[in-house]
Amino acid sequence: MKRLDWLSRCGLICLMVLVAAAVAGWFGLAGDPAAIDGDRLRPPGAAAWLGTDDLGRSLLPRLLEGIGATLLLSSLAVLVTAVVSTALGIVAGYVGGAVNEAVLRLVEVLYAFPSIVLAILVAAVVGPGRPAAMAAIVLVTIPLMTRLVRAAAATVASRDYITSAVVSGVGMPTMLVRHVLPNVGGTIAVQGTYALSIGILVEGGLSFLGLGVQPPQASLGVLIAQGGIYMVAAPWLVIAPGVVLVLAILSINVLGDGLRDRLEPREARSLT
Amino acid sequence: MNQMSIHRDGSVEPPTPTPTPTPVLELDRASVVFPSGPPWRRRRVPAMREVTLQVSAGETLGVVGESGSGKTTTAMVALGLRRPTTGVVRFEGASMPRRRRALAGRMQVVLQHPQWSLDPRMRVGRSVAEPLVVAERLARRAANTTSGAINGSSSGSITDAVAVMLEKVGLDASVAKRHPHELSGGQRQRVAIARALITRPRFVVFDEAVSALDVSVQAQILNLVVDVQAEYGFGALFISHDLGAVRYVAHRIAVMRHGCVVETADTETFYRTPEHEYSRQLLEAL
Amino acid sequence: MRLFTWWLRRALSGAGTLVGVSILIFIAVRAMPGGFAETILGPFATEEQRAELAERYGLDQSVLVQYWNWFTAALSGDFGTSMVSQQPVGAELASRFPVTAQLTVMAILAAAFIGVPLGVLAAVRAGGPGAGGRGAVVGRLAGGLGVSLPEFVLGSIVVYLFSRYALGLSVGGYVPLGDDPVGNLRAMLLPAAVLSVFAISATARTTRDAVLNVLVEPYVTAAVARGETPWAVIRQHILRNAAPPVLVLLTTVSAYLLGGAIIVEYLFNLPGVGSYVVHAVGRRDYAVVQAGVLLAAALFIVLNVVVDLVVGLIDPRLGVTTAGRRT
Amino acid sequence: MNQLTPAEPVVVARDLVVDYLAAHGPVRALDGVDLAVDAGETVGVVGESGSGKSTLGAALGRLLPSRAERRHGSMHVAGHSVFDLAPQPLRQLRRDQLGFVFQDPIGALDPTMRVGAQVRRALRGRQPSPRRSTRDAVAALLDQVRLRDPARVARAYPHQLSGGMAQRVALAMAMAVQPRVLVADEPTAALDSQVRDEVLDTILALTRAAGTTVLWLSHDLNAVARRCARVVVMYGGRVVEDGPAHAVLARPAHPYTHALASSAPSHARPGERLTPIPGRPPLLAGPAPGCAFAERCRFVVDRCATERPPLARVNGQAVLCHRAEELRSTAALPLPARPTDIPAEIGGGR
Repeated sequence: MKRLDWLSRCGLICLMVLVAAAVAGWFGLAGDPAAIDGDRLRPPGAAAWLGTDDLGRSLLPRLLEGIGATLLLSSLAVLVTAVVSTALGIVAGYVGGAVNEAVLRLVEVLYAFPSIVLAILVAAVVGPGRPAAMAAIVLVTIPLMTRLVRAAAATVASRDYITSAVVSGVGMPTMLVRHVLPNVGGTIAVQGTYALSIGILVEGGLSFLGLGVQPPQASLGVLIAQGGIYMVAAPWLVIAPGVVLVLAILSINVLGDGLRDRLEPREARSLT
Repeated sequence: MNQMSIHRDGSVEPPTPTPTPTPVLELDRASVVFPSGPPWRRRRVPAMREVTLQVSAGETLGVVGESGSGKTTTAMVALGLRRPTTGVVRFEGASMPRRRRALAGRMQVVLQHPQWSLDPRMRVGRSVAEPLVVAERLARRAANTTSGAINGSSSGSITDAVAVMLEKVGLDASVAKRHPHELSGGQRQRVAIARALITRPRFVVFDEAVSALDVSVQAQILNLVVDVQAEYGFGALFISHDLGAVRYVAHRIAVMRHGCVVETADTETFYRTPEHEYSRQLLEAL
Repeated sequence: MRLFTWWLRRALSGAGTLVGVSILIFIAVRAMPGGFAETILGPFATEEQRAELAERYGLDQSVLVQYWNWFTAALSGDFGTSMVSQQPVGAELASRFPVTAQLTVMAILAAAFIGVPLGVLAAVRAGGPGAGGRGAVVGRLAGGLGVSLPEFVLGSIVVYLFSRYALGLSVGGYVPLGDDPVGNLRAMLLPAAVLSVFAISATARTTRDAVLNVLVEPYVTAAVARGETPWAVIRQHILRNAAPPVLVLLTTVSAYLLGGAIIVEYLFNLPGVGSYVVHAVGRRDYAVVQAGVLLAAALFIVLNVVVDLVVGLIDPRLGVTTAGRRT
Repeated sequence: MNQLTPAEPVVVARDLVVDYLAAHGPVRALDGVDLAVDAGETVGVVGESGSGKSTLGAALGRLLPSRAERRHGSMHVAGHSVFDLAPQPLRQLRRDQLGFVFQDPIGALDPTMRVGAQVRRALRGRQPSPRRSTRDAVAALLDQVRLRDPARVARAYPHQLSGGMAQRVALAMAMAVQPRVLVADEPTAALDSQVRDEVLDTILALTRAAGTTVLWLSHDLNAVARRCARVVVMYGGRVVEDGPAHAVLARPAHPYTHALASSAPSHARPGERLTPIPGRPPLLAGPAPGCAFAERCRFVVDRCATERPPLARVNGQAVLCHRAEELRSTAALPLPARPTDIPAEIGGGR
């Protein structure tokens, strides 16, 4: 088994640290996120490591809560996407014909919406809140992931081992589960990773616009939106969640790149 | 044990299989036409034109032709993976069943690309066992719906069958525990042959089965094909662009060009003077 | 001719997608929980208000007719009336669209003129001596950072820096391009720059991948073997062959930018379509939301069809229908 | 341009060692190749995939992929040490002295460019005679490779050509500069057998007329021997046998050559059983400790595995085998499978 390169491993470690932080926050190790414990808009210092917000709440526990909320929400949404996209993509790619055509059409329609625009439509219909954010992530990531899983499944379907399994009388469900699914697993892993970073981005953007997660619930997007109001007086309120958000997306992207390079190594050529 | 290989060893006379009343597989003026172009200007591209072939039990029919001659389409039609646009395919005297799975285990195929002939995510043993497992499951299901249950083989006996089959194709039984990427191209084609033969099929298609192998490995696999065919007595369709390889394993040879069979003759003829001009060209190019 | 029929098919398929998109938008708004009238008028509406609403939207007609009326009206630029301002949505969109368009075009130009060369450079360097060294890691990290920097984070920080410290450019103070080009550019430079970061990085990454794919093609080896200079190989062979995937990506990026523009407009207080639509969502002004979303999707679809035409002109193999046979 | 005396070989490889860097460590592609080719010779280089023949061909123009690394030795082409040239002189060498024809004919042409434009690029820098326009020069060049209707071919895009036509175009581009050396890497492997002969005829006729040295890389010993005066057999990254075609084919001096010839199905007689070579070609991680063929060889002795065989001369052939002399004297390597079907015409080409 080839291993990930060091940059991707850094990404993985970074991600695990964020998850650990979220879990720590959840158990209240950094204090109560709702507790008002001092001056308002106090800069970072010994009492509150990341300073306090406009209500005098310490930022650190709120940040940890936000990380947890964002990661959990995005992961759940991507899980839904992964299941739906894998099912659609594998069936369309393997069966081909009219099914393929129908799935492609559906995906095409969803794909035609710019991601934030689609998220806004969802928020308009469902009403701002956590369900809207989740539904938006699912709808934004489904076309991206279904396309690639479908393409991978179509490639697998043309392989010799599939033909010989058909000749041996292997039925469709067995074929999809035993042969096609394991062989598109790499694509699912890579695209799922990218979908997670898109999910975090969409949640952040939507919440930032006030259409996603609603305060007093915390999420990274909410923290950035709320902090933005006091930007000039208390920049730490934006910078801390902003850095964490960027770090999360970056480490997931780097991890995805590493996974992809491992699954599809490419050869470079010199022009001299 | 094998009448056929006695013929093959050293005798200059062409091995003639005992003629059977009904061929294992028969194509009767089968044609395949692919639609092409936009819906409003649909063109029809013929891939097979009135192809008539017969393969008897214990006989290898070689099909030779360039790329685009329709030989792979012929294979797909013979395997029941594609219905001919016109014409008839008969397997053991009866026309192809509507549901292909009714033939499970009685017909197998060995394909070209060694790196894709086996599912890369499956251990070799499971790949080899798969056709047997499927065939037994289907047989059990059929038995359940009609009469009572029949005793299927236990997993132990399947493991044994796999080991026997692997040894038959010249591999160690321990290969079953490995993944395809741990094997060489020649070994993978051996496994593919073991997988094809584990259900004792009546008919096997070899579609360019040695073409992607190294020259020095090709001969191993060709000899293996000759040996297992002689031992198991299945009817075989051996398809290749390489007349040398086809001539070596086949009893009769059909030459395809532009979707048509231009000549069918005993292998002997293809060592001397084939009738059709195109066949002669192929012979000269060797 | 072949190219034309191929492109015509792509265009028809684009039209089909547009219809699908419009149906989805229509259904989404009509099928909201609580019913359309309820959602718009709220629970305390009078019978009169209900009747008036039903008449205005043709709610008494069949859904198909309602859809047809809405869609054909939308195609002719009539997007109905805003619930909040009681003004025609079409006129408001038309006056706001130039801002969004200018923002997006500026970012796309930056992507094309900065992102593409960076991507080509990265790919060619990856094949050259010292590949996989520190430079490659820095490049990978920089590219990764670019696509991981959401507009609302970067934008917030930029807004903070430029409002806190006198850095020459001010935040806000939008003037139309026609009135005062210099003032307009001064106001648009920061938002466009914020928007460009993602576009440049995403373009550079895809360009790099596309060029790497071309670099392993035999005709590149053949050109090198003929003694062509690296620059000649890049110009003559690599750019042309890597162009199709890059162009396709640029359309995707512009779609993304239309979305990103919403956030940037909101953040920098620009009078564009994005901020209009975002505020409309908060006010449950559905005619505006419908129109804005439809406009964005339609733009993306049209852009796709245009790019298909360009790609078809670059790559003569497209449009050649191949018989579906494997031999 | 020509600083060489006719006697000096135009291609000289000396103990050339090339590794490919893979994720799991280096793979040795060339394990010390020694080869000298005189001007005007037509040499068939025979080997299976992994034998190193393509790496050798690429090394002639230093066209190795970036993960390949020369570890040792040298390659001289027309008097220039290829691996020591600066980029500019290297390009000059490729442009003026070398021509390449690759396996995938259509892939070797840029799909987005008309054939005529590509040929014109190959002609660029050449001085067409002042009376003729470039268009005529392109047509003349395409005519030279026996393409019917050169004007139509020039207007076509590569995907509109058949494999045979595309390979002729590639040949025209390679020969546009009248190179001193043409490297043809499996030029007909992707072609149908009918056009194969015609394309080979064209290549050989054209190079003979231009006095170009040809290195034809192929996996098909018999096809090569039929047309080349000299055959070089490669195995495990080394030249294991080198000699006149008729001698190599009729009396192979290396056990590998012998085994390869007797395992080719196209030369089995009716009813005769092939003698396959057991095992598979080696994958070297470093220098082979002994003979790379040792583990598949019928005639293996102890030292084959531990001692690299020195160059031996047997008949007219140069052989890398410890037992070359001995095997010849005991006549252990006759070719029973090849009776009389190669008369004197061998080696003469056509």
